[in-house]
Amino acid sequence: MQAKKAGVYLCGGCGIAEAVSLDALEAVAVKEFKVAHCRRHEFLCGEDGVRAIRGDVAAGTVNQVVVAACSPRVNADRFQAEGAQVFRANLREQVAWTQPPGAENTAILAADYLRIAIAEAQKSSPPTAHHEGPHSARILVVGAGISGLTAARAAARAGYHVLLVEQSGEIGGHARRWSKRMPQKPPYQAPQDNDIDRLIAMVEADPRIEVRRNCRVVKTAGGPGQFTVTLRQDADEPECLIGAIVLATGWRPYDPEKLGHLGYGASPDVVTSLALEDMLAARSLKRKSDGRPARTIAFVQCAGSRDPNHLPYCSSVCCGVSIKQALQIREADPDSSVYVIYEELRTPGVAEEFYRAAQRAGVIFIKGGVKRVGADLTVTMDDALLGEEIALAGLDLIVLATGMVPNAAGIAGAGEEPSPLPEADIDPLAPIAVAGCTGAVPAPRPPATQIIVAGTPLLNLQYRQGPHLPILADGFADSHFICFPYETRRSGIYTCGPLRRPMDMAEAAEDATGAALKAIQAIRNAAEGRGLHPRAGDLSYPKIGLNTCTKCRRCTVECPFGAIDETPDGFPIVNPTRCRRCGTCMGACPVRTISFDNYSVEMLTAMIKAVEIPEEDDKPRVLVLACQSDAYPAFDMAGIARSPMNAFVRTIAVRCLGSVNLLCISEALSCGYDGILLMGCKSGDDYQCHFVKGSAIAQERLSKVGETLKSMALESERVQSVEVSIADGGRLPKILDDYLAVIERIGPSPLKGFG
Amino acid sequence: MVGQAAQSQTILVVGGGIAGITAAVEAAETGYEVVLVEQGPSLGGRVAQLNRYFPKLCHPTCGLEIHYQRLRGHPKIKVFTLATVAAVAGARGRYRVTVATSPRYVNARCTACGDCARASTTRVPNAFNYGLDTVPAAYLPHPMAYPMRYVLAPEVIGTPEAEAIRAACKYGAIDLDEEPATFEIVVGAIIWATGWKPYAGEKLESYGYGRIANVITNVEMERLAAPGGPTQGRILRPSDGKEAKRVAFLQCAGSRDYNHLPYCSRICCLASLKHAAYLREQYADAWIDIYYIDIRAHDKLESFYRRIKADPQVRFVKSKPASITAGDRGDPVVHGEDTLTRELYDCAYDLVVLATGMEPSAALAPAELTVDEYGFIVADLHDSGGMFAAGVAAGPLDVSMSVQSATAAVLKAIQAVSAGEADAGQA
Amino acid sequence: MSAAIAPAGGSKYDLSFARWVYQNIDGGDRISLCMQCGMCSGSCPIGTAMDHGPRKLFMLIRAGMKEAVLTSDTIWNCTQCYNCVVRCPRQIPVTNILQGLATVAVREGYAPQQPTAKFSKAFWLSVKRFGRTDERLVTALYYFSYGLKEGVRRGLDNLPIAWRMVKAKRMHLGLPHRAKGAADLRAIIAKAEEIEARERAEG
Amino acid sequence: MSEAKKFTYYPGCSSQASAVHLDQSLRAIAPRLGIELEEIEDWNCCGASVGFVEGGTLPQTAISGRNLAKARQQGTSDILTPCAACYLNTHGVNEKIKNDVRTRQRVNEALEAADLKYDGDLNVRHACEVLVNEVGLDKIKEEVTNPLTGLKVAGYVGCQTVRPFAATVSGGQYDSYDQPKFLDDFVAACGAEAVPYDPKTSCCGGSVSVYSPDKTLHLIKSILQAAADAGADVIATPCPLCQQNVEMYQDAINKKFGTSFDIPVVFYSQLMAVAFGMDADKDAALGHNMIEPVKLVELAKKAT
Repeated sequence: MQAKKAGVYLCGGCGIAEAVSLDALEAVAVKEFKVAHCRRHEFLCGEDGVRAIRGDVAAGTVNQVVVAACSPRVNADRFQAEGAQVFRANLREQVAWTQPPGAENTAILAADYLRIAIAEAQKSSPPTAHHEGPHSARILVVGAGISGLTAARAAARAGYHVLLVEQSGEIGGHARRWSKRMPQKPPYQAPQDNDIDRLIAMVEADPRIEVRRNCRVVKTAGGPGQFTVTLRQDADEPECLIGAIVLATGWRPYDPEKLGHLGYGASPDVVTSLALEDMLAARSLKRKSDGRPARTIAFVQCAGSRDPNHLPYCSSVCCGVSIKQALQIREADPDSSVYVIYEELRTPGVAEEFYRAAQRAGVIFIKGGVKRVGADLTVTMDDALLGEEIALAGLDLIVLATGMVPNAAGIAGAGEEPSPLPEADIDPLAPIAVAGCTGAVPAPRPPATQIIVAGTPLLNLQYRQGPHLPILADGFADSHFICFPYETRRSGIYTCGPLRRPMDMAEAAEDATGAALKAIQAIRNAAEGRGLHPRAGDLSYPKIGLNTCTKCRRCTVECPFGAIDETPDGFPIVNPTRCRRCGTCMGACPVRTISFDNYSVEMLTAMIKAVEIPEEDDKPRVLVLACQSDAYPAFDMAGIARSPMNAFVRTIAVRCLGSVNLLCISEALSCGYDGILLMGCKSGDDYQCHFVKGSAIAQERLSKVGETLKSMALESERVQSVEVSIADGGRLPKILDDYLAVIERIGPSPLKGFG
Repeated sequence: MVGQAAQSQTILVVGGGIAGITAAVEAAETGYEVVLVEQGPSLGGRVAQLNRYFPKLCHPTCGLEIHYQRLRGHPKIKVFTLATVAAVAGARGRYRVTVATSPRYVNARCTACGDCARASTTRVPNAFNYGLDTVPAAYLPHPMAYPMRYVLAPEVIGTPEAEAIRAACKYGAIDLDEEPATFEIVVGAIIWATGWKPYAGEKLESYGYGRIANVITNVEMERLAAPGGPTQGRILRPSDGKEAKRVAFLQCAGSRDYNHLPYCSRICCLASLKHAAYLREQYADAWIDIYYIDIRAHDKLESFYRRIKADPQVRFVKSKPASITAGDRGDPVVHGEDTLTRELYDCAYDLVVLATGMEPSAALAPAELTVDEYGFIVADLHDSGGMFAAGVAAGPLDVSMSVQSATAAVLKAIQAVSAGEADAGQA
Repeated sequence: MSAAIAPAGGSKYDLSFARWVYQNIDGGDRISLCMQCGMCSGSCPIGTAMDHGPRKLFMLIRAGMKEAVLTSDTIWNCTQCYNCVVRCPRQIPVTNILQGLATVAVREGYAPQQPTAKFSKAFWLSVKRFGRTDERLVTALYYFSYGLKEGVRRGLDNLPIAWRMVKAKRMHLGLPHRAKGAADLRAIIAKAEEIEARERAEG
Repeated sequence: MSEAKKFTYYPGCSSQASAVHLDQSLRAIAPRLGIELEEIEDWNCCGASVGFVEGGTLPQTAISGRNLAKARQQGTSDILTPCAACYLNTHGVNEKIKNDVRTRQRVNEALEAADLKYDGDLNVRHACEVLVNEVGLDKIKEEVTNPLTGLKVAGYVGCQTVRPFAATVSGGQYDSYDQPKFLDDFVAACGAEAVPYDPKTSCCGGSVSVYSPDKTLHLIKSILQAAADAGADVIATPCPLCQQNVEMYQDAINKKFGTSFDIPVVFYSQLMAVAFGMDADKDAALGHNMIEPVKLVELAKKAT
């Protein structure tokens, strides 16, 4: 490895030179740290400044650039220099813009931030990308319904080879049953021809797509670019090397047998939407009971959906499906009478046209709740708009608009033991926050029904975290982030279609195309050893020193992405292409033997210790370890707003609070910090951590700090965690002042001066 | 490719809101060159103006921060702000696009130090806060601006104030001679992510928006609730700054209406539910009425509806209010019929919020695109061209759906620029 | 299918009445588009004087409740302000539909005592007789439609107003104004009535 | 308009009685504004807002058909009417004849009984729309020789003058349905002050006020109250029925609600006649107002 040659570049612009003495800072670099190369500039991000930096790097004088200027969140592109690592000391947003110029404490703060940055450089090496093992660019698509077919075709059209496996003997999924589909084209008023056959034909004719019917995945190991997938087709169990996986296992209709209260089973003429679809496809709308033509027909919406005892969610497509079927019935038989009984009519977007088309065609929409359905096909309901209970009699057919159940687990096949699904991660009905309420608004909780039957794991992942994909809530596959709906906790595996949320064919096709893009992207990045979202492009990955590893398994258990497996003899083994580079493993390791080239417990400790801890009682020091994505930007926001900030706080950005090792905390305490705040994202049901569990894990670890504090004779207040979002810049000064008040109350750390 | 004009593999993304940013980042991270063109002075679009997202109540700036981290310094992405597409010629694989830029009057030397703002004496309406407050004529579009660079309001150009602003900048970043300009680029595919604008409240005449101070729109509510907004996040009503505790939300304000927007804007129900949550979080004694036709909390979002419904201080009234009149003490009075009880009501509130819908932004629509009567771009089901819509340009979508749509658009664009190529990525 | 007399529904949501209304009332076909939002009823200036309001009246039509529809006072309390018409998100011509229903109600004998019906009778008499309306004549005819005694009482009640109108030279005291072609007009009206009757009979 | 534009004029029944002052003042100002009015020969009643009940839909339509056919015999000029109800019926029937083949056929079948026919090739326009779209505010201002300085006017538009046609293409898109501006613009053009007045288009009860005032007096009361609150000297309106209802029921309202309203209600055309320096009686027809518009009368004196 090349010798580290650090250069410190001090910027005096944007008020820094007015706030602090650059001479003093230069002295820190040159005298304290013996940095050979220290330059000053009054406008470092300008052409001259940038040229100077790049010149030094090109000349080989410097290969570690320490920029003491603005926040790392700005000008990252300017300070990039080919062949050098860049480190930033934030003297602008967090010093010049938030501290009184010329004050002693301001000068000390700036010096400390420079020390932290130089210490970081000293402990950091340029990361080298992971390039080991085989690589495949082939995409596995599981499930050949509209989503799977679309994903396969979309990837193939972009030049990628696809293996499309379908459990059943036929491809096309539910889409093959639809006589017509909902309109996608203006004026959005008439049912449209079902073009699934065209898609099937294109997939079958595509030389890049290999279709396997009666085939299922029995085992999946590895990671992006190098999944090893074992299939079972007939008696064969071929093993394939796969680059990325698109899961398109779709949905199944809610079991109508559970809808006895809506008359299912009482008469053969109470049918489901799908059964009606078969009649429409056969162009024969006849009653099962007596073969008479069905001319007076009622649709019962939300049959199972939006019902805490059945499917708590809205199945989204049923309104549109019933409208489509009602229009088909009206068109085929102008003397028919068609009713749609609904509670909330949901035709979002341009589908409102479809609703109006049905009204125009004479379909009668009745708002209200169905109380019972008799065997004589009389529907008794509360008619909400007439304001009375009515009996809708004389019906020939009742159609239950049954909802969608996601296929987040496979159906148990021969020889496989169903394994229970993981618990859903979040409670979608957690009460909202109300001012003044310490608890919460009392919310009626639904009975805890397990709506998803246990099934075989779809991919049967050979991961330490278990064979299933995580389930978010209500049986739907993990898709928690609003901005990043494709991100799952299993890298390189993307779900699409009704597996993620109820959606119609057009939406599923769109969703599948997006999932195919994500799969291609995962493959291309894995090939280059680059990390995926949210640290996209990061070349670093965790390296484990197996000689000191105690096989405690904390890293394998805590990794939110299941990136670390265990060898048969219990050692952890990292799958770098699965890793998202959050550092949670590094935070978990009790013997600090997990580190990245450019991020380690040793580095954080060095940064923490780089701060000078004064012995005076009136100069407390509080360490803030702030999540790089949310809390740290919040500090910048306070800086941009020029909010005065407490000068006794030293902020260090961490990749994720999950990466904070308790050893960092104890080191900080022993070197005399008076208090430590861990600032991370919101945890809980609406968690905002981009690494899923970072702040939750940090809080859990902190709960165990008590003993340590006690053994060091320290108060529990000395280490606390706070949830801070990026929008909390305005709240930050008060949070810090309040905490400093706590420190003042409990007094300075007794360990001061021993560090 | 003998005998063919050179094809471009560059993807142009028009619009720098959440859909456009997503498209740009996803395409670049898949290895493609991207040009991102944004009409305003900063990326971020409508989501940057939102306080929080439903149903997680998380902050859009959080996702933007991640996106910006990925954009920043990505060698494959070129961003142009204050830029629009003026003309498109050519066909898939080789579009010649004329980009028109308007002057920012601030060049790349800007460090965002803010000296120009301090030298500015004129104040202009703050577009970021929908004009609810003002900013100096030299301003940062918003704290999460990208690029982090100031802008000069055209109003002051040619005045002594502009000279004073220029003199105040230590870095020579003020360029008062900047002129509108055009340049041409060649790209292989175009993703239209031109987004939406809020339906104008003034057009809903019987609701008195613009005449009655305490009748606001839902996008304005977002700014009132936002920590960076005109009231620092406290929900105070415009006329007198009183805490807005008795609040009505009028759904379908413009949407599902042949006289205005015939389609359902999809997001407004959930946005109002979210606003109810904002109010309940701020005021223990907030009382909220949501007037609706159908509550359209589709798919899993039904749970968000149920969470809000569980609150006894949020009432749902199935009614499309007929009108709003100015009442005593600045309280708007909402009139209408409760369709479930058949009672006529006249209810006074501290604040009334019109849940206005989304209208597609008027944008250049080249002949290759099919646009429906509302202005939404109709998907080319055969993907034969090289232009694709992403986000609300394609229809009224929520943020997650816009992101999905943008991600899908990227793959379609990649297909367009790599058509006829050999197998990709084969080792 | 059209019928001279609107069919009464048997059970709830028997659609025969609704379909008759859709086909026979001017603008009635648009009732099918009503989404029951309540904008119309909420817009009525004297909505409080209505038993149902237009919104619910439309639901009653769909539910086949002929009797309830044609005896409803909603039809008679429309001031024709057209607020509902311009605001209706489904562009249903509410006022015209109420007018059409009023005609049916009168024709089928559901509304003999309605003031509007009486007033209209007086008005139409004047139109037919003179080609123009004479406000004095119409008012008098209307008052006396309640009987001699009631007519005199109402006339006396309104005497001060009438007196002021006379004083302002806004009440005509001579013979009613008339269009010379009143006979022509009567012929046109008779023909129009004949066409409507024929259409009803044809079904 | 450089030279006078000719319109076929449909004054309506109220022009001969309750709204004689609208007709008289409009005929007086028209030449000043470059409008030539030629009355429809032997016009008949439009059916107003109650005729349909007894008459039925087609007879009601056909009687307007007669007016249109008579107007067409006089030429192709646009029809102009100052009366809200006449406009509503005649314009509505005209559009229907234009756009709906079945109506056109049925109406013509009825018209045949009097040897008339009409194919829908005329336009029917409201006087106010013509003032906005053809004459323009500048022309009105130009004619003002006696500005109504100091007169506070509540501009009360009422319903049918703007609803349901004012914002439609056929209606000339001259204003909006809830808060139309044209009347305040007329007032201001005459040099008077248009006071802020919210119930611009709230309903006076229309014909219901004529036969069942018990149901609607509260509506008229709020129309008066808002004018009184705004300090208006006079209410101005374009609508004959509004003028009558709001003016004549003030005693009844005072009796029922214990108020003491005595607010004159005039037509915009009367304001214009005075502002144009014309005769208070002969042109502005101020003598026909039941409640004397004292200030306006004084302003009129100023001109002479």
